[in-house]
Amino acid sequence: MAVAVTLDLLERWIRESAVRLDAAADELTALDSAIGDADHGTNMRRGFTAIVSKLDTAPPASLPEFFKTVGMTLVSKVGGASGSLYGTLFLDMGRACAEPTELTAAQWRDVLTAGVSGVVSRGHAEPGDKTMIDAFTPALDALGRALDGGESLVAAAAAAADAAERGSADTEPLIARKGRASYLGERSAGHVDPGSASTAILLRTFADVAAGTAA
Amino acid sequence: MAVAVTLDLLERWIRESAVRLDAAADELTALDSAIGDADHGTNMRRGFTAIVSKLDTAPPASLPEFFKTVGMTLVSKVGGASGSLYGTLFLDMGRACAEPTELTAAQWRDVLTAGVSGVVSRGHAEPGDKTMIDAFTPALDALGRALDGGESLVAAAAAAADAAERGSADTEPLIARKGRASYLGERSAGHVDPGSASTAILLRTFADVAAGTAA
Amino acid sequence: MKKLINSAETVLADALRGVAAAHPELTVDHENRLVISNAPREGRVALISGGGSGHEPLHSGFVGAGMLDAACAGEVFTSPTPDQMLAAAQAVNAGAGVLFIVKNYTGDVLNFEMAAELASEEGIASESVIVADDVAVKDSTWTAGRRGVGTTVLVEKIAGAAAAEGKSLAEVAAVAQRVADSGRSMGVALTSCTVPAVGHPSFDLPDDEMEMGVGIHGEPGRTRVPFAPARDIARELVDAITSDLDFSDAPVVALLTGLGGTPLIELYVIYADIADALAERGITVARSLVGDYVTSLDMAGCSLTLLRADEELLRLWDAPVNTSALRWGY
Amino acid sequence: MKKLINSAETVLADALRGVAAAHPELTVDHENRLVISNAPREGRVALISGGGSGHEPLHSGFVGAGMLDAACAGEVFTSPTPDQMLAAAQAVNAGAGVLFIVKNYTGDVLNFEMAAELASEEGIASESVIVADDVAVKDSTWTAGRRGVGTTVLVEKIAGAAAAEGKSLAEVAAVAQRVADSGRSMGVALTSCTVPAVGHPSFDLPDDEMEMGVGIHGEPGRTRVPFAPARDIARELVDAITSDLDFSDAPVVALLTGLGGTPLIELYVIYADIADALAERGITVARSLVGDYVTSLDMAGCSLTLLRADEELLRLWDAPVNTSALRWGY
Ligand SMILES: Nc1ncnc2c1ncn2[C@@H]1O[C@H](COP(=O)(O)OP(=O)(O)O)[C@@H](O)[C@H]1O
Ligand SMILES: Nc1ncnc2c1ncn2[C@@H]1O[C@H](COP(=O)(O)OP(=O)(O)O)[C@@H](O)[C@H]1O
Ligand SMILES: [Mg+2]
Ligand SMILES: [Mg+2]
Ligand SMILES: [Mg+2]
Ligand SMILES: [Mg+2]
Repeated sequence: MAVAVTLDLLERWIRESAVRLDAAADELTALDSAIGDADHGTNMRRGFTAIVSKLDTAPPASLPEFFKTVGMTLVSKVGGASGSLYGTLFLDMGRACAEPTELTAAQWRDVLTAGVSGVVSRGHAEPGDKTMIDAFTPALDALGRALDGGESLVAAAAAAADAAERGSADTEPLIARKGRASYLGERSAGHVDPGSASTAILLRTFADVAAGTAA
Repeated sequence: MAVAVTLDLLERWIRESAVRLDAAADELTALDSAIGDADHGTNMRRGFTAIVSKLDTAPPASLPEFFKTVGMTLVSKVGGASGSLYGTLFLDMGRACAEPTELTAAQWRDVLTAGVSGVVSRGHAEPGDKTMIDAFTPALDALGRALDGGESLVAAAAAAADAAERGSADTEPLIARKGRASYLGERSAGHVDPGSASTAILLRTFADVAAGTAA
Repeated sequence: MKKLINSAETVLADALRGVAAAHPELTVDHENRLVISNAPREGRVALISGGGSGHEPLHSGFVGAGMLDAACAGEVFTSPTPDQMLAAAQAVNAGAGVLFIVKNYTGDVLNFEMAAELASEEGIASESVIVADDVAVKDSTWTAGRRGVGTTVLVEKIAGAAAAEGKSLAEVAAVAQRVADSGRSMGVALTSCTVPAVGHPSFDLPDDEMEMGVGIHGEPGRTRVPFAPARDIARELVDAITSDLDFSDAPVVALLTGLGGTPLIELYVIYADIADALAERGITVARSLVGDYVTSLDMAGCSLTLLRADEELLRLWDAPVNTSALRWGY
Repeated sequence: MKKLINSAETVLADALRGVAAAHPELTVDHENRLVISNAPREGRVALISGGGSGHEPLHSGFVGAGMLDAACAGEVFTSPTPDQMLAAAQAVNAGAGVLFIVKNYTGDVLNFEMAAELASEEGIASESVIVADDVAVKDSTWTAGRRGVGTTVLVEKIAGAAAAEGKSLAEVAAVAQRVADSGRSMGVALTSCTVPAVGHPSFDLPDDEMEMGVGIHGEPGRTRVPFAPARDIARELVDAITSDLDFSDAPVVALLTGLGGTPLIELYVIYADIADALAERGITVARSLVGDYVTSLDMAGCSLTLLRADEELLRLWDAPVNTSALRWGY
């Protein structure tokens, strides 16, 4: 039961995410087949596999370095919309992170918020556009509400994961207005957005790792 | 019941052949799919359709002219092995035909023999090579035997058609040594040669038309 | 899935080895997945494009004198990364700056945007032109805009000729933008493509249907309609394009590309009908290309691009080009 | 069957209309189904080839300066007729005679033979060279000999260059024969083609099998074997060819053609493995071409051709050529 976000926690988060994204790759790709180009699962798997070997060979010594490593690896190994957006997320988390070794729950919220703002500035998506932002936005809201209400990091992270999953599920009826799915217009409705699904996986993994319930 | 081969008989032969080859086109093409390039039915249909419209627009006035018209049309409209071989058949029948208006049964045999010789000189096939020659050769033999035995043109033509059909059926176990099917080597065994099948149709049609039993 | 590959993971690396083996006149940077022209570029603007793989000959087939200086190859249907683009810029910048030619897909746009930022940090001046010519997609603030397809080839060729003439970065970018603004495309799929890493067709298309306005990554199109004769398809493609922009009062460059699984004989058949449809609408084709130029793996179908040209664009179009997929005047 | 056609009966006529529309630099004789070069041929030997359609760009894509003077188009997979060939000879003979370049299929051989007879009756001197390079077929007195495939392109190019140099008919025929004798090919099909008039695939090929040594009309090959990675296929193609002729002590021209339904990215993948296999066997590729050159409608697969060249053949190979499918030096 973590009370602060340490380098060790982050590393376990990303490694466990790599495992779960690998397991979910076909599913994510299937979502992307329906309204995109059938590569989101492959993209995430490629990126996170690369991060894991990066962490193995050159373990970052500080939080900012960790975020930068993850972000740069995503940017340089993934390509596509998700590579630059998730890459931006982590790079901007690194830029916002002043602490070398650990973050309080409140600092974690600020850092994550900064990362998501980076995604928004890069991709210009708004809530309801049927993108990963539809998972991130409610997750940040839930995280903030929980912490403001005095909940623990673990409980707040779980609330964020729940919200991300709901947010992702709620993309199903939406008509996409950003990314490849927007080309479909009304035909994009009726499918869950793949990027929101991978975001939900990342945030659920964070919650599980923080709670100590991950494999 | 024809006793001589007149221009009218020949014309009815070719017109009825056009009808029957059209009906058999898919079957001939299927045979050619198995050991060739899936066009024999289409080739024969194209050629005989062209002959019919040629006969409609420019009816030949003599037997040699008739054979030349049929031969030239096949040569110029069909292409492929069968175009040049069946074309040669009729062109050489025309060259061998001295009579302007009708042929006796014996003359018909000589003319047909000359045509088949032309096919052999052009294509260098021998009996057993799994080609149209395997229908023509036994047909010529049967025709000759019947006439030598004093049979009528109609009976001899029927014997020739029977022999052609048997000869065609007998190509099934053969390994092709000429034409496209020869590329298959031993894999050509087990299929009837398409050209022998069209030859059998032509000779059966002749017999039926001579007997007056054709549609 | 039967493909001439060794494994889905190695398709791109293997294909680049093949490009290197087949084209000693090109330099292949395997690490950065770049195909680089050996043509001299002393002091002139350098052109860089790139995108997901699976659209060959786009872009590597257009690298060479008079066209691209470098192509960045992404994974199949996935845009390349900013590092690759930066490495390309570093390799080909000859002091006059680089023009990035970008197809309008979110991934491509975002990655090239990051690359331009990185290049600028390295002191390399760059301009970007975004090609968004697919009329199948509505161009509105409610979408990511139109997809970039066949006009990309025309931008690469014409901007390449402008760069070869020694025009400045701003001038080359302006002519590229003019081509991008004046080209329109529309495609049709008869079958889906199969992405190697996926192993099965990206979408189901019944035997009696076709996808009008399909994207080159297998993105669904405008409508799924009953399969029709070439002449009807030709008319639909031409109508979709010409109702979006007037082509009747300018010389037109026509590009008909196969999508990878369609043989040339079929392209000529439908091009005959396209030419008829254009003539009926009073449109004059000044230059034409028929063949595989922008493909979508093994998809059967075609895509038509029309460029509203003018004397200058035609002159640049006719200028010498020496690439593996487009060559004249050399 | 989904094809970009209007009807099976009109495929050839429609395709020729498309060729005419796309290539104002060529003359199309629709009645005789000829594609004729507008390049000057004053007093030099003229080259004529032709064959069944469905192998595009062969032959019409190779009509132009430095290569063919005329191509005769037959129906799909059916050789053209002697009349067409005679009309072609009459159209392009410039007094120095014509060379007929014939792929070794009974239909082609017999029809070109009749054409040569007709031409001679019209006072046109001709020579014929028969290309029979497909090592998948045993060359024996018990067969019609080997099929003609990819080497045809090399014969057309190199003999075209010899004719352009003003060589006599006998000399051009001799160099053509030398190329024909020095080329070997082997192909593999991953899928069958579908002949438009037939409407379904010519043969069944299960999802886990391929046809080694397939013919370009869908003729069955040597063996049907389990589907394999590109590197294994590459090795089999190279072995089949190099065990038939020694290529290790001469500069080699390599031509890898797609069969119509295979995208370029896959051709590059397998070409990488072919290049490796050749290098392992000490074979030096002096020139290479990778793309669609001799196709088989929509068949997926490829065919490799190697030519045992020498300095003279390479010089003629490098000579300028200006056709829609092969162009350099212009
Ligand atoms: N402008 C954008 N802002 C935020 N997220 C976006 C944007 N465009 C696309 N996405 C996200 O990226 C996901 C697609 O990622 P991926 O399939 O890996 O890349 P690509 O679309 O380039 O193939 C979408 O499902 C969506 O969630
Ligand atoms: N050398 C030959 N001599 C006699 N008949 C031949 C010869 N070669 C082929 N044939 C006949 O031609 C038939 C094939 O005709 P067709 O399919 O129309 O032409 P192609 O083989 O050119 O496609 C064969 O079935 C065979 O009977
Ligand atoms: Mg995607
Ligand atoms: Mg045949
Ligand atoms: Mg993608
Ligand atoms: Mg044929």
